[in-house]
Amino acid sequence: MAKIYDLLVKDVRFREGLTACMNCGICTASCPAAEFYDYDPRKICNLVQSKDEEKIVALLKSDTIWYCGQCMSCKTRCPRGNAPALVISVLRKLSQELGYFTESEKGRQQYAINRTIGENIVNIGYCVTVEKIVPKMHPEQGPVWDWYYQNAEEVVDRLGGNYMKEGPGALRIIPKESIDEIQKIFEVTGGTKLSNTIEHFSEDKANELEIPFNSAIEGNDYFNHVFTENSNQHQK
Amino acid sequence: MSGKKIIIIGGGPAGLEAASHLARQNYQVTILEKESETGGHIKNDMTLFPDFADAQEVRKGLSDRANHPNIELKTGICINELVQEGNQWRIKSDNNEAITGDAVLLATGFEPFDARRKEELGYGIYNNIITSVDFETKLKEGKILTTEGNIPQRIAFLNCVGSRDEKTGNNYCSRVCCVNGVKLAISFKELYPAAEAYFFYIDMRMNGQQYEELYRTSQEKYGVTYIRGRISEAAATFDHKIQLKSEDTLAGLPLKLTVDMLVLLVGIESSKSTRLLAGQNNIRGNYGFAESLGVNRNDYQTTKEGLFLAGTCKRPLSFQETIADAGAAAIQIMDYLEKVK
Amino acid sequence: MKDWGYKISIPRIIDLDRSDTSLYKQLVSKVPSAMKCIMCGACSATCTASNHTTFSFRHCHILFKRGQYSRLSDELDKCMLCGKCNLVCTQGVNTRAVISTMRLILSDMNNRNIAL
Amino acid sequence: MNFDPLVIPFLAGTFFLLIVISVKYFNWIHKLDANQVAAIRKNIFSIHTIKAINEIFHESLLHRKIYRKNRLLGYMHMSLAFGWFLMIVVGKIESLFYYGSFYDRPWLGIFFKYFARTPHHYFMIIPFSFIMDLLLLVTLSGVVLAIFKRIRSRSLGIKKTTNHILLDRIALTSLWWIFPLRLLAESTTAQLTGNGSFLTGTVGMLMAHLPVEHIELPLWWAYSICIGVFFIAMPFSRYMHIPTEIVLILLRNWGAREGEQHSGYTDIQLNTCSRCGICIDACPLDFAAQINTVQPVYFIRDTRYNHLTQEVADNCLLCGRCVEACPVGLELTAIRQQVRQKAETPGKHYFEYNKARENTKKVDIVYFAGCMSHLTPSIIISMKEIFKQAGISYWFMDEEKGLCCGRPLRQQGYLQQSKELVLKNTQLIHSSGAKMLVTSCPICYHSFKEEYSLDIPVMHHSEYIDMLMNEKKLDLAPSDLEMVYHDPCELGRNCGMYDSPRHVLNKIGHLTPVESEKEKSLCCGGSISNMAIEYDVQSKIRNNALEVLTASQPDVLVTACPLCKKTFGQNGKVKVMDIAEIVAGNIKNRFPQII
Amino acid sequence: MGMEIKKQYWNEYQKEIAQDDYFYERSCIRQTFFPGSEATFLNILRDELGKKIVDDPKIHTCTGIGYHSDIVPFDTTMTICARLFSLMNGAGLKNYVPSCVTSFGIFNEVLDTWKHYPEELEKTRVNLRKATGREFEVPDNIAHPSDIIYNFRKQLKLKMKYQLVNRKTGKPLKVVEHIGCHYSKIFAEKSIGGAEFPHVLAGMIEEWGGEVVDYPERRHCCGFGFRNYLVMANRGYSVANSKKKFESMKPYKPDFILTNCPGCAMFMDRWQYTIAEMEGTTYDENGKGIPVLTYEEMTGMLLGYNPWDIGMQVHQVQTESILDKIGIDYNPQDKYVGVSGMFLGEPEKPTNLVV
Repeated sequence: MAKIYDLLVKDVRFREGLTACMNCGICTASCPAAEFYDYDPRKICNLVQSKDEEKIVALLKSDTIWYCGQCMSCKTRCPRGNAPALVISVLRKLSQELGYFTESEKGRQQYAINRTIGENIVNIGYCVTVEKIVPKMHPEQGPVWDWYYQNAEEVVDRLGGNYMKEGPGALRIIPKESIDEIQKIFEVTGGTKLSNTIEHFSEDKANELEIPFNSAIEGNDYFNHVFTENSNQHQK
Repeated sequence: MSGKKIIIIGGGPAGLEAASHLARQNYQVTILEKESETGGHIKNDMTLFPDFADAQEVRKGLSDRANHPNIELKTGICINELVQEGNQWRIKSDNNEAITGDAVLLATGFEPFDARRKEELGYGIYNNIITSVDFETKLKEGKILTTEGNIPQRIAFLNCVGSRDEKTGNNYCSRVCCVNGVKLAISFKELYPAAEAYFFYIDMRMNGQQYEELYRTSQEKYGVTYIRGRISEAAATFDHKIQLKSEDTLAGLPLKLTVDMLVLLVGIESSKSTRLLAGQNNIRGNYGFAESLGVNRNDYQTTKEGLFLAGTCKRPLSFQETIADAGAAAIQIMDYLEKVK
Repeated sequence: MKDWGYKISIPRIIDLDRSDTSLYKQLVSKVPSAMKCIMCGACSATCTASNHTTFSFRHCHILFKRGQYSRLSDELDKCMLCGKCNLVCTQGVNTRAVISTMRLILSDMNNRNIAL
Repeated sequence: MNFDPLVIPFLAGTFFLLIVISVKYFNWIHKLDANQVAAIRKNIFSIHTIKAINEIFHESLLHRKIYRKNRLLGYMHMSLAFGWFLMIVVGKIESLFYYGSFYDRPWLGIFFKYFARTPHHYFMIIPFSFIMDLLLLVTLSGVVLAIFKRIRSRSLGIKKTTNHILLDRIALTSLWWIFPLRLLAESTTAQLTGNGSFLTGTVGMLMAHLPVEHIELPLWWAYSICIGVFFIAMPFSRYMHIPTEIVLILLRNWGAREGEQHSGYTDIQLNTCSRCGICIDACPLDFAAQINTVQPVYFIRDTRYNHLTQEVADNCLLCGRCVEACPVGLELTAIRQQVRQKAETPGKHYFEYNKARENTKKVDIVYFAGCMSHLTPSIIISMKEIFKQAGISYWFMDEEKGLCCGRPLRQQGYLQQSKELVLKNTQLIHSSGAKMLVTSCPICYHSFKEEYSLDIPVMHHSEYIDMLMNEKKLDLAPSDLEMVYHDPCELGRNCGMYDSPRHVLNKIGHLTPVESEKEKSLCCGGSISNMAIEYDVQSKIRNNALEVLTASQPDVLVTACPLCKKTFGQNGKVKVMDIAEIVAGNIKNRFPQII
Repeated sequence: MGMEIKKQYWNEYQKEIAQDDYFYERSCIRQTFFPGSEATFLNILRDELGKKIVDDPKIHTCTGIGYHSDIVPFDTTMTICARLFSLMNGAGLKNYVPSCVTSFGIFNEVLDTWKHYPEELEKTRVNLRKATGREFEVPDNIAHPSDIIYNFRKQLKLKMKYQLVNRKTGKPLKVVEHIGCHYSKIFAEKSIGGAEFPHVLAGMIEEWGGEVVDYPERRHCCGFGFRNYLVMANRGYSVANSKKKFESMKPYKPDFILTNCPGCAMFMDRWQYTIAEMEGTTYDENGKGIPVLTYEEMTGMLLGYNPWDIGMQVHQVQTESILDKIGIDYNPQDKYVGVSGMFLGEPEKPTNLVV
């Protein structure tokens, strides 16, 4: 197997994201995740630039890389022009490709995201729509959302939308032609492959953990497990 | 012996020191200073590191030595052209006065980094965020007070402002900010022993005699708290304090601190006139500093015969280094003038 | 009461506006050489305990200095007091005394149920 | 007439003393720990008791130990203790002769001259009063010396005397006054009744011109009061050592020893300290670093009166020089360690994290370098070489991922944690299947010997090398090296190993003896037992020791402890080597030499 | 204080913004949570400013959320963007206007990558061709709708019926602006005013009579953090970051929060509700919370549009307080009426948050 580090360097975002780090910690200082998680972008950059295979593998299997919120504040401030958040994206990509992501609680969540956002994108051409924000799964959306959710078409259309109908406007149905092209693009560019990879490793993990797993979301215990599991061990 | 004439551009420490050496060897020296007074940046200083020597006393010593029959001093004169004609050098000033000489010493010094270029640090936008230069001025006035007129109970010094920073285009280390910052922190604690002083740094580069000791004294005797980490942003709080965010990279944890005053230890940049004159003579090096034949080959001569360099027009130097540098440059000039007939 | 499925996270940041660093003054009064520490980490490098764990004198020291006591007690217990750190310390910090004193101060706080 | 109110102070004092002492002793005996009781039960009716009595006579009365150390000081103590003791005994016999009855009033002996005013009706008066005067003279000479010692201690070979508490001063003064007053009182009586001898008689005559009949009674009162005051003060002052030492000597001979916890035996030891202050001069902290408030005399006192500070408890090198010097042989180090004890979480496993690995191959010995040796790699290299040359197969137990021996924790009072390490190491050593354990660190060595109960012998490498040489497994080439040897505290005083290293070194080069070596050897200052002092103080102690060690300008200062080597090495003024290095460098038919 | 310096920054960070002929890309989140805002923006451009802007039904997500939660590879995202560009080319336009700040960031990132790594551009062309047979050209200009409104703020002011002024006191309303990290933090030079003192919203507020409130955590992320919201178990992080901002802005007593990014608008609204319900805390005096508006809503409101037509009723933190302060008259009966003119009933009342 190729050296992990070489795999990282293959990705332009990695080359863009990390030249020599001087360990000043400015990224961590401006990082929202560092404040609430046992997370330190500086340490990650330092670890990665150490090229220590063993350590990098451990990192890919850890919760650590999944804490980042991708706000990119680190990129703005780094005095060496690095972008730790980009490095994270590449680490995550690798963790998924190598199936390491299922080793950590936060990593396993990729399954849930893939089953929601991932499927939305290729099936309806939206990341989210009203009907996908099910109040049960989004208690914080509050009563106004419940009202909105129940009267979606009435409200959306009053607000100039075109709720799940042909033609332009907010929340219209995205034409089949577009959907087909999206799906083709996903196949050609590895999007589908990644999705399947996540699916595949997650199923293995589910079996390993002996948690029932099925292709639907409803009544899929593994989905609920990764969607809600929180060890609360994410702060030191 | 010789009536050879040397023009020194810049009446700062380097210029004055070189001039006094040359004058004593019976060379005719003309010092051109853009400001109304000589002394350069130490005019603004209260003390000099690492021994807290009285800056104004030192400055007086310099100008006294440069007060010599062979030295002609022209102040308030701004150069906008420097050209070589044969083995003569001609200088045109903004009032079109032309001055010629056999050799020219570029001693055009440096400019402190303009802290406004680090937006996230809020200099000029929020009250009570000042630079080391402002701080030194306040020291000279004898008191450090917040805009609200109070004694700061908590002060923070931030190192490497405009140095070691790709975002400002300055990848180099300004070399003096560390020790100067320590000096300022000590001076502050001398004034207000009860107040707390914090010092944010990446590395403490105590690369000079007595520097490291000064650093240690500031910890042991004055209780300055050093935090290894770079401040990512400064913001004013509702009660007119400054909120700072950094990582304590030694603890590996993000750190928040609210202070009454933030001092930015600004780095050293090439001065406008250095950039201009070095540019005109194709000796403009990195970051707009003037380029010698090489730090190891000959750090005083340039590719232009008769055009010499001294002091911080070349790169960041401490005061004492500048003085030594100027002396060496003077000798090189004499050698040169001996050779050319 | 509504089931949210999560709790609002608590910051883990070192908040020097809140955290109480007075214990460090106590430490320094007992072991003055603590102030000489330049956090070079030579102690951690030679440490017998860190042969086995991530225990680090340097790290414990900085956490204590910054008032991060809650993270500390268990770490300190890992020290074997073997004294190698004392010998390698270039600054003459009485490292074992620092460790031991930190332990005593903290256990004293616990005994008096002072929340750390 | 054989009663007079003037005996009341004396009687009051005596009864008070007897009551207090018996109460105290009852408590202490009651508080003895199991081992001590067992030991006593075992030995109380045995030859040990005779030995004890003999020792009591020699030490409590004659103060032989002190005498051996310093004649004048010895004489002072003896004259006071033994002199007074005899005066009481002889006085009793005298009164017995005079009144013919043994069970006569107890005070008559003490105030004999006062009551026995009609001397001429019995013939023994001359010899008796002669003896009594002689004894009084002897005792007085002791008093004079004592006073002189207070003023000019150096003349009695003592550099520093103890700073005493008020109670001690009262007791001391009253004690000093007893004998002069007795002289004066007896002299006046002698002048009036003629029952004096060469001393009292003469002094009496000198007082002839005074109104002796008026001053006689007040003098006897003063005498009685002084005794009374002294007796009342005694149980609370340093003078409690007079009776308590006797108890201690008995218990010690019966095999009682200090335990891990404070016990009645500890109290007895605390009360046996006479605060003579001999330990002050023995303590390097005093003579090398001018720290003179923490020595055993003060430490014991503060512990006894329950105002011990952590500073005093912690500030000790545990070098053992004081133990060696103490005239009453107190177990000072043991008591130090008791008071240093820290609270620990019962049942907690502190070092679960340890990854120490077991031995896999078959070996002759286990080699345990010790943490400190890892900072002096030359020692380890040398030992490996020695093993190689001697053809010994070994398991390097702490080559990496080793554990500490546990002594440092123990010294600082973390017993539970120390034991945890001891257990783990013991298990590793036993599982190794080796025949012997060799260590390069005297600290570990002491620990293995005292705190471990291993089923294989333990040797320090100096001892081990000596053995290899005797077994002809190692042949050393003589050289013309001028060497001095420093006895590490833990190896020398604390484990009694003085000869092996010297024996080895003498094979290699010329070993010059140094002042204060062996039992008296100085601490290098690096002691891990003292966490209270910082580097500057350590350096003072180190430099002071180096002065003494390098007086003969040797080529090399040899020691047998990585810590001593490192500590001395830091000074850099002399070449310091471990015995193992010297040996490895001088093994025959080997080159190049390390030196 | 410091105004002149801020101005200096703003002048440094001025970008070129196309004057007309835009290709509009809708935002998943905007459409879902604030469809009215997008409609309002289109109306403003078309009716108020008479600009041409195409709303092509064929457009679709840029995959941004999927990309930043790492279930969509960069190659895929680049190619999806490429398709959107080719749709723009198809409409014969050169000026791309992504409604979503995440998209805005994605497009800038993609273009920047193509600039520095031409091979990536080539790869994308090949991919798109292979998948769809399409070709594409990169746009001349990418601007966020907020950039455009900022750009025309002076013209719009002339048409405005109201100002950001408290009618009773005559004082300007205090407005907290939240820029949305991906608008300026990835490529400061692609924003107006830069990452530290962005001017895009501040400019509108000041121009229209309001007062911008600066506060310590102004630059802090709203806490969305993609996967940190998408997965329920992680939401504690998301809400905690918003909370940090609210606590920091509270002492300044802002009249409302103005947001640039669809996500931020929703989160800063919903998290106030959540915190109120979980901990009973609100960040204003009367327990109602600080209203949150999108810049489109604010513009529409000042232009005198019916607040219930631009979607001010779909906020959980009620927005009437702003209308009252400015003195905009509105019909409460109309608030919960659907497109059919039918009354849809009222949402339930929260336990703690006052509505």
